[in-house]
Amino acid sequence: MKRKIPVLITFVVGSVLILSVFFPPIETWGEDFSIFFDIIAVFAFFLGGGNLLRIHTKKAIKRQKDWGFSIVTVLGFIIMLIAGLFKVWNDGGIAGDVAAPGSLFQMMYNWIFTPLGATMYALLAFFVASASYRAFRAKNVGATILLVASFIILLGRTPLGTYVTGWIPKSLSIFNIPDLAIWIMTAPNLAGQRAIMIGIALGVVSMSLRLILGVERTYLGVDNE
Amino acid sequence: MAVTKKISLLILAIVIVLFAVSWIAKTGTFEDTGMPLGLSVRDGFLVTFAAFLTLSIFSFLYKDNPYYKFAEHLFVGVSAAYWMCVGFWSTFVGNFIPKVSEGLSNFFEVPYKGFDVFYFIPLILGIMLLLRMSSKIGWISRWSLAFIVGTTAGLNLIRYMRSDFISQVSNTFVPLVVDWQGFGAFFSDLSLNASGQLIMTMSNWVIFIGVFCGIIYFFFSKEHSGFFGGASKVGIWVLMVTFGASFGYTVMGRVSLLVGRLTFLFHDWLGLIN
Amino acid sequence: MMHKLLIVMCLLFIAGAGYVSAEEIPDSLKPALPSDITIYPDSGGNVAVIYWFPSADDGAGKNIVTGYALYRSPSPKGSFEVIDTVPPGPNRYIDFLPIDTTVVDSGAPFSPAPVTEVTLADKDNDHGHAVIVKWKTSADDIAGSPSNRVLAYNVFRAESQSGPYLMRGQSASGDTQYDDVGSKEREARDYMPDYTDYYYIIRTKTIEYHPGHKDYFYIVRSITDNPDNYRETSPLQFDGTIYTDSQVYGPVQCFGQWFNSGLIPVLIFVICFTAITVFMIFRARRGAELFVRRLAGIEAVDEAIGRATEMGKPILYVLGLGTAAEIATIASFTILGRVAKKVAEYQTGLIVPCYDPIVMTVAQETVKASYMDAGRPDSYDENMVYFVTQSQFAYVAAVNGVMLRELPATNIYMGKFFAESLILAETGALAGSIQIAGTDEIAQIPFFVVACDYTLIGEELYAASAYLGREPVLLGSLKAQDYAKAAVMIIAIVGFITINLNWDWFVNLFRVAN
Amino acid sequence: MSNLGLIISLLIIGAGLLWLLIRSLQGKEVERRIIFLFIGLAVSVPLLFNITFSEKATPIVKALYDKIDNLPEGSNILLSFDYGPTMAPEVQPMSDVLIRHVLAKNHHLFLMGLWATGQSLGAEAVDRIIKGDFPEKIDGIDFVNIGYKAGNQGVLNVIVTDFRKLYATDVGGRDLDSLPIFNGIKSLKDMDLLISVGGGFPGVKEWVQFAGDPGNVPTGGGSAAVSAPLLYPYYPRQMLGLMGGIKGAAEYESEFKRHYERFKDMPEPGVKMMGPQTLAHLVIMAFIVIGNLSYFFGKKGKQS
Repeated sequence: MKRKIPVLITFVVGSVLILSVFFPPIETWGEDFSIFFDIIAVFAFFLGGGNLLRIHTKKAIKRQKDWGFSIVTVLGFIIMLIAGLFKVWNDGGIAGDVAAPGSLFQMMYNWIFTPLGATMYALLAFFVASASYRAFRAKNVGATILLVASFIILLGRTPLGTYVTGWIPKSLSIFNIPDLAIWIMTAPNLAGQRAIMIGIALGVVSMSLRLILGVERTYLGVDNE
Repeated sequence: MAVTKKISLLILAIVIVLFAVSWIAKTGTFEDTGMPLGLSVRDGFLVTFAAFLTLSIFSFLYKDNPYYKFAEHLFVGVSAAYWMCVGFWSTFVGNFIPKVSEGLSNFFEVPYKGFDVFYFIPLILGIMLLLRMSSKIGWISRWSLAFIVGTTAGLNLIRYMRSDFISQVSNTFVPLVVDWQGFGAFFSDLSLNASGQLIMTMSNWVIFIGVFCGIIYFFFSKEHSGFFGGASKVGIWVLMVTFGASFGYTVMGRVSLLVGRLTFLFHDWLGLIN
Repeated sequence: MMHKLLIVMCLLFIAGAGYVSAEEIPDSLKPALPSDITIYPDSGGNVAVIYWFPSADDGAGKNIVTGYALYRSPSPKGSFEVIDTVPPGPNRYIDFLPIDTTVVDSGAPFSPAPVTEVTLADKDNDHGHAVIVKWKTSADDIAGSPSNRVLAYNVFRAESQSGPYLMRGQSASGDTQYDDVGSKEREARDYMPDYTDYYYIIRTKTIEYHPGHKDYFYIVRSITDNPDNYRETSPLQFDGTIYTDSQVYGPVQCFGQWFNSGLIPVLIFVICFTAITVFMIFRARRGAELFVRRLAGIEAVDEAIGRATEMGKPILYVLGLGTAAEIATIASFTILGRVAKKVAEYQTGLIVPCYDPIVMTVAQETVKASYMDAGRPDSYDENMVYFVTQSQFAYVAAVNGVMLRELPATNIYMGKFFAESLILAETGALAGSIQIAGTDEIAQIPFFVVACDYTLIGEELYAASAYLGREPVLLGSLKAQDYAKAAVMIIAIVGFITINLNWDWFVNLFRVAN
Repeated sequence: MSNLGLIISLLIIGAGLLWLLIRSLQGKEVERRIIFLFIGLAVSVPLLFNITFSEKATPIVKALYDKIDNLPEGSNILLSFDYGPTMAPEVQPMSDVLIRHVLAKNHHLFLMGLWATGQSLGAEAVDRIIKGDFPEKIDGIDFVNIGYKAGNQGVLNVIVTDFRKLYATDVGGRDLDSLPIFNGIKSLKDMDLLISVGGGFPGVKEWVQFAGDPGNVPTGGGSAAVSAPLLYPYYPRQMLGLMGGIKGAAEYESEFKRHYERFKDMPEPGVKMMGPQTLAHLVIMAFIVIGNLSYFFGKKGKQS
């Protein structure tokens, strides 16, 4: 009972959505169900926020390692939540845009959220360098191909490629590094992408089918029935 | 132990002093632009604080440290609340309330769009999800999971079949020889544009064989040996070109991000460049 | 000590941030605007018809609209003069334009030829509520030529032959078709019921003016009892150029089709694939031996768990940034289930930080189930699976912290990953962990391939969940996938041949209509 | 003065790399933090001393440029801001130059976003570019920003048939029907060109799959470099052109400036950013070489 009904729900919902694509009278159900999913996700925020608060307050109360930082998390969370839900300093009142200019919410977004996110993202510049140093080594055929392809593309993305191979006549321009880089991007790269894409499409279709047919159901967990 | 503690206190002192100096200096700069004192103090603080957070994250590259921990924990708290608020206002108040309750619509001052009984489905499923917190009837939350998974499976099956699978397969139907104009013309032009038939023809062959061998690599129910093994080896090489090329191509974007952050530090904060 | 100072700084920020200023009537208290405002000429251009649908606050909502004021000006930035105030309710106002009669009309006035051969038909393959209007362009429409004097066609529709006709939309000169798509919602403003007679007029608009005629701009204002409390539109253009109306065409009715025949190729593929899958699953159930090749990344998982046990360090399992509505995430749950079971058997630690609350829910369920399966329900700890935040980089910052502080022996990344893939994998490498990754996000596979020890590429991620289960039904569906791949290759070869022989019909089979 | 600084910094980078190269010949590995330091230098130096190079448009960028240039005046072009502030440094130059180009050609410009963050970025672009460079353009007549709705590709699913089902108003709260620019615009199908600028999910791919394909509307894009190769398979059949990464932006900027005299002094963040790019790429390539050298020499050392 606890397990059969969910499997049945998945089957019915999945099949109906597949059929809805082919039948104009119900073709908008896909849209409606997408909106439903977003609404359910809002309820789930409570689960997430609750879990976050529970873990960090527990850490702070029990004075576990780094407990002080947990207080920072809790404070940041509560202040941002109040700023957003009550629209603190928002000129528009309750109907105003939650991120209206001048509101506390927008201020915290601009001066805490944004710089932190952008900086985390910017760390990637350092990591691509350390990863290429560590991993691009001609250890075997596959690794060498990986190395050469990326080296040509790197060259092609700089004016250096043009300086080194700019003398090549137009009729042989494929040996010109920037052109070669584009060719790699549009031919072999495309082939690889497409093979992966077709594979993924089949994988998704097959996995979806397994879910709808109820043969794959780890996501439901088990119970003691 | 005592020494490291002293050093970290010393560093903290330096950070606090620098922070204060920057706050005062930035307040001064903002005031010079004619901003009232109150606002200048506020913006001076905000810019300094953002710079402090930026540098705290960068300090992670050296090693884990309390400043990174502070930034990390603050980020987690603020961002979790950010998405909760956005979800609440845009989805819950924006899409849900106007379909179920006129009173609440008026309260939140959003236009009421007429009662729609179907919108009780997500409401019920959402509440079921919350019932997880009870250990007795927590199992009922699986119904909403089943609904979500069913929706996903149904939508994805058709979408991938239609857009990725059928389109990509039909894109592989490429002419074997492009625009044939005789051998002389064929071999004399090795350029990458509309006139270079050899390269275009070669591209088509590479794409066709590449996709073919790539798919063979993904065969699961056949041992990779003999012809199959050879083809799947070519397949993995094609994939390696793809990975190498994608990696090399991405470096540029990653460097741009760093440029953005350094511009913030050099321009917005320190005022070194314009 | 350090903690407290940092907290003080945090509070200082909040204190320093306050600043409030507001004196006007808040936007939220102002009345809503009327909607569907259309303005077009009539009576040979001597009058402007202004049509609107009442404001949401007219007789409903806040119910404060006491009427609408109309303003007119010859320029959008000029001074608008009030022309009239009308009571609430739906309205169609006719404004007599101040035509300058002193200008003498020299010569015969230009008048474009009307469109001809108008055909009206229900739109195919849809849910109804739409009519396709086609016409032969005006004889004066020389589209593409710089001397073309025809600007556009306006499509008007009415429910009775005598009107009133309301403007539905516009097509550019040279166009011969307008899809008049209405709403199927009964309460929607442009609800277009099926099985109702519709009549159409197509107006040919030019770029020229009769002498004395010109464009005007209108502002419509929702007014209330308080003269300071109103809301008005931005200036709306009235186009005063010369036009010619076609004769009335119709009636036509629209209706829905029950089946979208344009999608038949997709349907065929779905049916074939489902049939093969079901067939293979049945065969597998009856005990057919199915071979599945080795997946290095998955075999490495067991090894890595052993290693973690020896080292006495935990395993970090990252489900990625996908929601529970992502197939990759669902595949990852299966792998997590397997990992958790091994972990429970070996009594190793497991850390699962989650990005999405629903994913967290499912992951808790999965891990708990695995611990029960392994016969160790007592070792299950709710805190193994926890929520971090639903923000990409904050999540990464936190997971990075976990990697450097807990120093897990193995990091497993399975699911949807975006830009954070390399940040995670490089930090993991820095911490000296063995790393196993799998994602179907094509752009991120290269980073995992470069920085991790083992990577499941795309489809392998889905296959892994079937492979791990080792259940015949799952292996059966893998086999079906392989048959589909073989079919793809055959189709590709046939397509390759047919396109070189210029047989377009085969290629066209793969064109999916809408 | 700045030349002196430039020369000294380049010398430091060069000498440092040379030293690492010599060490690598002895089979020694480079520590991670040293690599980080070099990347930091390679990016800061061109920023502080302002080095730029001019670009030429590649066909895939040119295709998008030509489409906008060749559409008749008054065409409806939709630009979607599908990115957040974190990605802005890379893709904002694209949306900037696109806005300039579209308005310079007197097309109608519709702005929206599939990312929550896109709404304010769109509004910010209006303030910065349109109010600055095109003061004569009127909000609601020549351009409009309808903002963000949650739902990712689900939004596209809806507005490909009807804007008004999700969007009642623009970001200013004005009813869509009250805006002249929306006259005769019902859904995405009424657009002449859709452009998504972004680099994650949802992004150009979703626009192609859920709007361009089903609606039969030409679709182009600007994408962060990371996801651009992933989009090539859609080119040219399902996606007419693409700016890939900052280089794509720089190419578009150069192309636009070459043809529009009026904008020859406009800021060109894309072109400007190519300076640090070049140096950073060189440093990374140097490290790949160094890594391989130390791999081979280090291995030899162990074997002997």
